[in-house]
Amino acid sequence: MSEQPELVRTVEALLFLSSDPLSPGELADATEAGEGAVVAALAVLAEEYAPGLRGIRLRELGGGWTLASDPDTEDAARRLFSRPRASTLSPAQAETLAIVAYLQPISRPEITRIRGVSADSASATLLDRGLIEEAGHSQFGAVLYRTTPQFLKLFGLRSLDELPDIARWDPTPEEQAELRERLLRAGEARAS
Amino acid sequence: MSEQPELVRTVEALLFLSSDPLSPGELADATEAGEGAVVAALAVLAEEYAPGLRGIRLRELGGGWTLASDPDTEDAARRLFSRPRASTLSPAQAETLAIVAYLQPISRPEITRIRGVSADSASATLLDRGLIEEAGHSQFGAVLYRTTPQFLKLFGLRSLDELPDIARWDPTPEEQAELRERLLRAGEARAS
Amino acid sequence: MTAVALANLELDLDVFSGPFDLLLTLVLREEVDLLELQLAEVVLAYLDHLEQRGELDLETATEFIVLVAALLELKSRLMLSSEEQELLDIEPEQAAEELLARMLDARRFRAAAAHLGELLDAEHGVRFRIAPPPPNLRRAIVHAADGSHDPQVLGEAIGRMLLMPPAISVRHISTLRITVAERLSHLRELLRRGSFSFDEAVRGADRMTVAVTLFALLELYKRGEAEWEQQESFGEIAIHGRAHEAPAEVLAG
Repeated sequence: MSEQPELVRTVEALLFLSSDPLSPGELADATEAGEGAVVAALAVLAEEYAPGLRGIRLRELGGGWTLASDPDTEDAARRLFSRPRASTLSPAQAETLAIVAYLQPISRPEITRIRGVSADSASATLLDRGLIEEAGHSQFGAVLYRTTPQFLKLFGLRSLDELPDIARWDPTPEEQAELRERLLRAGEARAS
Repeated sequence: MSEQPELVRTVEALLFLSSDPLSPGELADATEAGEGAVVAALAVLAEEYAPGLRGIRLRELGGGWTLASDPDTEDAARRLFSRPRASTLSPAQAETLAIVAYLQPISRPEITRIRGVSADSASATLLDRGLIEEAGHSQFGAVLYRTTPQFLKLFGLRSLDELPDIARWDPTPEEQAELRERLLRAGEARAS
Repeated sequence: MTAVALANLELDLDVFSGPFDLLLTLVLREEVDLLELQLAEVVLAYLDHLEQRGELDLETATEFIVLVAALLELKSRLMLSSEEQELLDIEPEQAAEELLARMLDARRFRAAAAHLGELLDAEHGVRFRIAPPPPNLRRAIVHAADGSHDPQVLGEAIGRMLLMPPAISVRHISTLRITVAERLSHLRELLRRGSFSFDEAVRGADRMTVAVTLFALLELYKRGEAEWEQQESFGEIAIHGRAHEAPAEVLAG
């Protein structure tokens, strides 16, 4: 393809970056060009991005212009978005979620004690993603967390009873104490 | 412009929709095409989006392919979007990031030892900006850090292999040998 | 081994006068004896320098701290006699290697940091599209994600957190033969006779005894039994009893 004039290239970049439609007036302000020149640039782009030519189209929507994917590509897009994402949980998130899943309801200070580092950002993300939720307050006033029905769905579990038996990963299975107590002890040993 | 084959159009649409770089494998899964065909389609697009032709470029970054704006259009983009693209790094952040990039996975105490001063606030900022992330725990229980795909993307790197050999910044072997000898002589003079 | 950012730090010390980076070079060339150099003076000069400039340059401060810490460590090792070095298993070669490694590391990663800064600058003006998926695709995302997470990761995470960190080995620390109680009664004995200097209290003693005595002195200070003063760094430490009360007799038992 041939080289485009600078204004056409700039308008193209702005349309690409913006998730909302842009009016010729907004484009003129941003490019510091006249509105007539912007309309001419949009005409060049409309031809480039005419339906059927490429995977992206230029569309006029509610008085503004926007780039959008061609509807023909929707099946592939659906497969792309529905693929199980490789790195869904960070180690901090996995640890925080595991603590909530096995010990619920559990307060944030306790999670922090077990992890040895603050769990604030991890628990905020998990709340955000609907994997955990608040479950009242402890006797000391700290917010308690539990997992959500959404958590069970995403992990393919019918109920919490189906959580994997941790014996397989237990480094010292001979220990008799309760899981909560053992996790707290190990966490405090790590933090000290 | 002429009509592109369907696979090229679909790949273009997926690149447009995805906010993360996509690998040929991911594109092949989504398009249900062979990886070879996807690589060929990417080559066609790379030519279309070659630097200087349009306002958008195709870049290979962080293990995949992604569309990005041409830097020439930055002035207009800054006028349109009030948020600046990305702030620069403070010297402490840049140093901490460099240590993580070269020695990953590495724990915070190790970073502190190398820098000679605490890296707590710098690493918190880098975590916050998504440039580094937690990567499990060391055998002593300290949190380990590694760089993220976002780091590669923002620093224009295809992979960590593109970072130059750290030895590049060492003094010449002669300088080093001379320095070592001086230090040794000083030590021996004291010990005798 | 020049420290470019610190080149402006001018020093006027007993054994040396000139810029800091020159001092560093001279120390490494043995033209200035590290044992005669009072590092406290260097730190004070740096603080003056900071005050004059009225701003804290983090990069320079970091560099300064790394270098002074390295010098301090080397100097403290130089101050040990050779048999005591054996005790601590530190060879002069090792000290020199460590200082060299520390300096090379600091230099390497500062250069690498500068390189990353250049990479980031080169990407200036490159923006990526950040847009939510179109509405017709959003439903697909949530729907297909069911069962996409493996519950095994939760078990693994718990296993990781159950791991007790290994106990810290203390085998390399030699057994204390001197006890704090012994040194406490020694100091109290001296206090009963009046004021004395720390040097007097540890005359002829070995290094471990000196350390334990200092610890005992801190204990006396904490209990309000003694006070001490030091006019200048490395000067004599004068120790006095607390005039207004005399608990020493009571607590000594």
